[in-house]
Parts: sequence; structure tokens; C-alpha cells
Amino acid sequence: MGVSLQRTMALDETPHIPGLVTTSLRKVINWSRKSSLWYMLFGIACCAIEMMATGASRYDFDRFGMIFRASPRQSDLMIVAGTVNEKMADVIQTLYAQMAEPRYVLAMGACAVNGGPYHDSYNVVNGVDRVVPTDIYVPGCPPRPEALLHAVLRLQERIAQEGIRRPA
Amino acid sequence: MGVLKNVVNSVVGIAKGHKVTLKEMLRPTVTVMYPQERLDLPVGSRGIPVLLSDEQGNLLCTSCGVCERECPVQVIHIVSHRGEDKRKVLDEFDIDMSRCMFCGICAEVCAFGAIAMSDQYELDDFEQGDLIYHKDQLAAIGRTQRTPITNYGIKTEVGVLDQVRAGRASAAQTAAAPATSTPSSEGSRSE
Amino acid sequence: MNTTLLAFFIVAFISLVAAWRVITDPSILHAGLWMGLSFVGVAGIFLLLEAEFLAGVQVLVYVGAITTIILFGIMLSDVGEVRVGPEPPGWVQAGAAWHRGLRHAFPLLVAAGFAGTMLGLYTQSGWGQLRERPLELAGLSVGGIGRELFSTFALPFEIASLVLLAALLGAIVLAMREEER
Amino acid sequence: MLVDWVASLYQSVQATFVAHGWPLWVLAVLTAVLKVAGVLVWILLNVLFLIWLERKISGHVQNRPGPVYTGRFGLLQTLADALKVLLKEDVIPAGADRWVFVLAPLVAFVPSVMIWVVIPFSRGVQAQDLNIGILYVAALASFTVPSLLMAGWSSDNKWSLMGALRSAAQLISYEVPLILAELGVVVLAGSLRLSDIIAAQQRSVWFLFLQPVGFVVYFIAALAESNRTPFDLPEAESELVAGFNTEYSGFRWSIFFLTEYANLLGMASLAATLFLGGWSGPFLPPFVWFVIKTYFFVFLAMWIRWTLPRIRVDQLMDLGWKFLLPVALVNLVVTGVFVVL
Repeated sequence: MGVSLQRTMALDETPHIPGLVTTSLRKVINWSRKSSLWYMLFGIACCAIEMMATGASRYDFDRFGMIFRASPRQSDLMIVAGTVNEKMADVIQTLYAQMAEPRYVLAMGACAVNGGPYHDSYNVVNGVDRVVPTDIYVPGCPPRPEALLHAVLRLQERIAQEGIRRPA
Repeated sequence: MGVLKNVVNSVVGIAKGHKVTLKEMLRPTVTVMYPQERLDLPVGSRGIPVLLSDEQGNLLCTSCGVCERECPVQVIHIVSHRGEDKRKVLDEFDIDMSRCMFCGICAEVCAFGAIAMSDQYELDDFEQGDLIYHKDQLAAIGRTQRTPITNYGIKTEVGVLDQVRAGRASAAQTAAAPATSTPSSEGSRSE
Repeated sequence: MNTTLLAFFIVAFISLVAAWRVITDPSILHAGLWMGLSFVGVAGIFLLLEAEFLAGVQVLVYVGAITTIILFGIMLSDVGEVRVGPEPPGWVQAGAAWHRGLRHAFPLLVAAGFAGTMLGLYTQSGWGQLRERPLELAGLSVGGIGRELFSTFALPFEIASLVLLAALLGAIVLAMREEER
Repeated sequence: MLVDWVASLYQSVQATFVAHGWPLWVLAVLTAVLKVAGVLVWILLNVLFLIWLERKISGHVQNRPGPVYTGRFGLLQTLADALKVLLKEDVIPAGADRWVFVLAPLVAFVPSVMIWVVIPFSRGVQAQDLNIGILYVAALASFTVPSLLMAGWSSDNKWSLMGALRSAAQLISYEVPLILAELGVVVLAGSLRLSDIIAAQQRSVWFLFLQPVGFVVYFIAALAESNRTPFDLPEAESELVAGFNTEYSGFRWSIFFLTEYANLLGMASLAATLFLGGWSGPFLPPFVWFVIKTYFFVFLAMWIRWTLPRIRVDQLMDLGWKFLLPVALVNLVVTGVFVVL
């Protein structure tokens, strides 16, 4: 496709799974949780287009074991991609409540982080963290697919350090 | 015979579709394996706006405040004071990246070429407060400039954002432990 | 008591209880499901009588088709809970309390039933050598049933198929869109 | 041969039991437990592999690699998924019909395991060579509909209910051509028993060549029976969220998922048995042939899944009743005439 690529990281620095035999139960569980973060098939505004681009062939969420699930009951990660307005806030709360623990929320794009360009608007919630607890913020308008992937990777690192039961 | 024609047509169509998918299956993938490799973005693509410095390492910014006024989402915050030679001295230059929409107007209006859009975009963080980038951090990214300003954009060193972020983390640690008074983080090394 | 007799009592008990629940369960959908269980029990009895073909057909037709159609109909209609008859007598209510206890044991029972069935099927198998099967009873083998259907019972069989055909035509007539008025 | 070794081992253990005067029914129960465990392990391992394969194939059809980072080639991906799903919160909706909700996945899963009782893995490796083999499989497959109806109804969710109704209509419609297509094979072999069918194919040729029409009908109907794209209307994401399993989470949902792939595997191995001569084949050991043929159908199903779009409900019904059913009937009649002549 005529794309020049930069090498940034040696291949042996890829996120490896630790040896299954030697790791403790906690590590195994966290490994399973971080390697299968299923995200909800759910996008609100323009950032969702970029989220789809991340899921599609060029960047491929599935490499990290991330597939979309349409039902909140089966998804682990809610990528709030887009402007959260007052009407949508209720829906997001409902969806969050419907997700099964452990669940994570990723605020994607300036609007979802804190209102973004619509900061002063009468019907925009200034940040999805006013509605649901948010784990990681990805600024950008919209963020590049790589930025979203980077955020997911950092979220995975954080999941890997969690206890078996997630602190409430 | 209409039915038979229908059947034949659909069978041919389905077979064609399968030929295409089988061909695609055997083709190499187009995926950018992101953490290991990344697209080389063209100069002028919009990442985080950064502050540029001259050869001596002094910031080019004259604290005129045009960017602060022109920013459509008002995320730039400048504090300055008059120095001894009546020139303005830049005290604070914060950009709240959480709301920045990467329009590039700040770089465009800057008369001194002191702001440029870098190619750093991995801005995610766990706290909203960490998304505010201060003068030192922006300058640190700007110092890794690799290309001259083209189309209000520059290229910077890959991974510098992670270093800045790590510097912030270590700075927070040193702030939490007052016994160690030697600030050696990336952010405080500049200026 | 030998194993077959024990199995018969268990299967018969299950299908009888299920049949009883069909008429007593206040939820009509539950009644439909109980009916399915009852059919499965009957299939089990057929199995015990070494009429495997009948058992298979029983499950295929009664569980796979009839129960499904009934459930389908229930779901399409707007029926809530149905109370059959007047206030049930005291012993039924006592039975209901007992039944609530049974409800917790039921998953266990189902699991045990499944395990038992699997074990039963696998006890008689000899992986490694095919067992020499005894001659099938003439009347109950697949071929035997086919022969009987097309000789002795040809007339009833055809009449039954005629009834089914009539039902099919009736369904088509009922469901046909009135294109010309 | 492994089979002979197992048989001799069994005989020696039996001899030990007889020599020590231990009760023989203990041995029978023990071996049965081992066999059940063996079949379960076989299904689980295959399902783990199948899900990985599905994701890899879907990835490569779309020019992307699919899972890469979990284990070599992402092979541990399904394991991670399974572990995570098992540890997820188990939600039962407040309005759900609890009892039916809990029972539905079991009613779906148990028959998909029981199918393996009659599947011949290799020469003589078959748990129970029932004389009604095909009918047994068909009867067990008919349990799917009530289970999906139970799941859809008990979830107290409109999407679930509509998914369940759709699946009921679809499964009933396609069961008829499926069984008619199987009957063509039965007529040729003259037996419902799977080992007889394989033997008949060893005597002549694979029934794929004698029953090409029947095979096509069987394959299409089997795809519809196992709810796979292009027939995945019961769980169409774009319309019904996740259909009948919208409200299922964690362990119970994983059982539904497991059932779907177990059914796919069962369908493929039955197709291999009926149309490709089962385990029989030259040079390679029979078991290897069985696996190769099964996975050929699995690959075919996956290839179709990632090529064709989902069809509409009315198209689904048209295809089932107006095309597959007449074709299967004509095929059966023609086959019957040929056999009689």
C-alpha cells in the first residue's frame, strides 16, 4: 500500500504472556482479563468512526484479543466514543449498569473526556466521568487509531497489576 | 426456466464471492502492527502542539498571547511578567490537551514560529489532570525536533511523549518524598 | 430390583410429575416446558422397551415439533399467568411448598439424570471392538416398522396422512393473503 | 494401533478385576466415566481450537492477522477468553424467569454433547453404535429449539424474545430438508446406523458423488441449523443486539457459545460420516482421516460465514420451504427409484 513504516520497538519487546506454569493465580486471571477485553459495539459520534477504523484491518483490535460484543452483558470495555449529551448520558449509565463486572470505561476523544469543543454547551455533559467511573482518558479530536491502541495497551498494563477482585 | 436461471445465477454469484475471499485470505495482511511498528506520518499532521526553542535552548515564545486569544476551545493558558529589560518573561504556558481539538490555529497565528504541531499523539492518561501539559513538557517535546517547520508541523523523536510522561511520574514521586531534593526529571531539566 | 426396573420407575416418575405440572403450573409457558419434559420421559420409556426408533421419533416429533409449536404459539399470544379452577386445596398448597424446595434440587436432578444417561450409554459400549448385536425384535426394528406400516397398517397410515394433508391445506388457506377481494 | 492398545489395556484391567474378585460394575462405571471425560475433552479442545481458527480465518479474509499476542500465533486466545468469561459476573436480570433462564443453556448444551455418542471417530471407536444413529442425532438436534425459546422467553427482553422466535421458525423450517437430505443417504445405505453407512461407502464410493444434490441441501440446512452466517438471524447484532443470548453473561453465555461451536463440529463430523466416508481412507490412520474430513467442512462453514451476508427473514423462509424442501423431496424420490431399479 506504499506506506513507509518506522521501527520503534524490537520484536522481543512485544507484550508477552508470562510463563503459565510459574505465575500465580492472580497473574493468570489478570492475563486472561487483559488479553480478552471485549469492547461494546457502541459509538456515539465522530470518534466512533475512528474506533471502527481501529477495529478494522489496518489496526485490528483482534490482535489484542479484542472483539466487539453487541450486548453489554458480555462486554468488558465501554469505549465512550463521542459527545455525551444529556439525553445520551442516561443511556450510557444504563449500559454501564448492564455490564458485568469486571468492567472498564475508556473515554475517547475530547468530548468524552471533558466536553471538548462543546464544553459550554447547554446539553453536553462535560466528560463521561460525570456519569460513569472512567478508567482512562484518550484526548484527541478524534484520537488516531494508534492513540486508542496505546490507551488500550496502557489499560491492559494496569489490569495486569490489579488484584483478583477489582477495588470498587 | 426462470427458477433455474435464478439458481444458476445465485450459485455463480456465491462462487465469485468465495473466490474473492479465498484470494484475500492468502494475501499478506495490511495491518500496521502498532506497538512494534507505526505509520510514518507526513510532516504537518497534527499531534500535540509543542513549544520550540532556539539553538541555545531558549524558548522562542514571546508571551504575546495571540495563541491564547485565538484558540477556539480556549485551552491555552499563559502567565508572564515583565523582566528587567522590559521584555516579557514566560512563566507558565499550559495546554489542556483534554479539550484541544488539534486545529493548529495556535501554530498558524504564532508570529514567531514558537508553536508547532508535533507528530506525538499518544496522549492517553489515567487522570484528567495529567492531560494538562506545562511549559517544560511542551518545550521538552519541542527540543526533539527532527525536521524544520513545514505546514506548521514538525517531526519529533519517537517515544518522547512516553519519556515526558515518565518524567512527570518521577517528578510526582520526588514531590511526594521531600527528602530527595534533587529534581532530575525530564520536565525540570529544561529551563 | 434390577437396573431396568429402577430406570423405568425414575423415568415414569419424571414424566408423571411433569404431566401433573402441565395442568397445575400457573405459568402457561412453564406448562408447555413441563409438557416437553413429559414427552422426553415417554421417549425414555420407549428406550427401555428397546424401541429406539420410536423413542427417536417421539423426541423428534413431540419435543422438536409439537412442544416448539405450542411454545411458539404461547409466545405470540398475550397470555400471562393462568389460575386453573378455584383456590387449590390445602394438600396442593403443601405440595407447592415442597415443590419450592424441589426447585433448588432440580438443577442437581437434571445434572444427575444427564450423568446417569451418559454413563448408561457408555457402560455398554466397547471402544475397541464392535459388539455383536442380538437379532432385533421383528416388530420393533426400523425395517419391521416400515413393513408393518405399509402392509398391515397401510389404511390407517394413509388416513392419518390424509388428515395431516388436510391440516396443511387448512393452514395454507388460513394464512393466505387475500390478494383479490 | 492405539485402539488395539486401549482394548488390550481394558482387557488386562478387566482380568485384574476378575482376579481380585472386585465388582465388575465398578469397572464399567469407571470406563464410562473415562469415556465421557474423553468425549468432553475432545469437544472442549476442538471448540477452543475452532474459535481460534474462526478468528484467524476472519482476520485473514479481511487482510488482518487476528489474535497474535496471546501465546504463539495467538493460540491461547480462546483460553484467555474462556477464563475471563468464567470469572465474569453472572448477571440474572431481575425480571427474568430465573429457573428457565438457568436451565436453558443446559438444555442447549447437553444434546450437543450427546450427539457424540454415535459419531464414529475411527474403526470401531464409537461410544454406541445405535441402530437409529441418524435419527438419534436428528432427535437431539430438535432440543435446540426449545432451549432457545426458553432462553429468549425467560430473559424478559424483547430482543431475546424476537431472536428466540426467529430461531424457532428457522430451525423448524430447516429441520425438514435436513432430515430429507439425510434420508437420501439412508436409502442408499439401507440403514440408519452410522457404521453401516460408512461400510456402504467403502463398498461403493463416497455418497458425495451419489448424492450431490442431497449433500448441498444437507450442508445449507445444517448451516441454518447451527445458526451460522448467512443464517444467523437469531443473533443478528445489527437488529437484535445478540438475539436470544442478549441477557446472558459470564458462564451461562459461555455455555451457549460452546454449544454453537460444538454443534458446528458435530454437523461437520456428521457430514464427513454421511458424505465423505467417515474415517475410511487410504495411507493415513482412520482417525486422521476423520479429523481431516471434519475440518474440511469446518473450514467450508467458516469460509462461507466470512463471505456471505446475512439473508433476510422472508428470503430465509423462501429458501427453506420453496427451494430446499422440494429439491430434497425430488432428490429422495429419485434416489428411491434408483435403488429399487
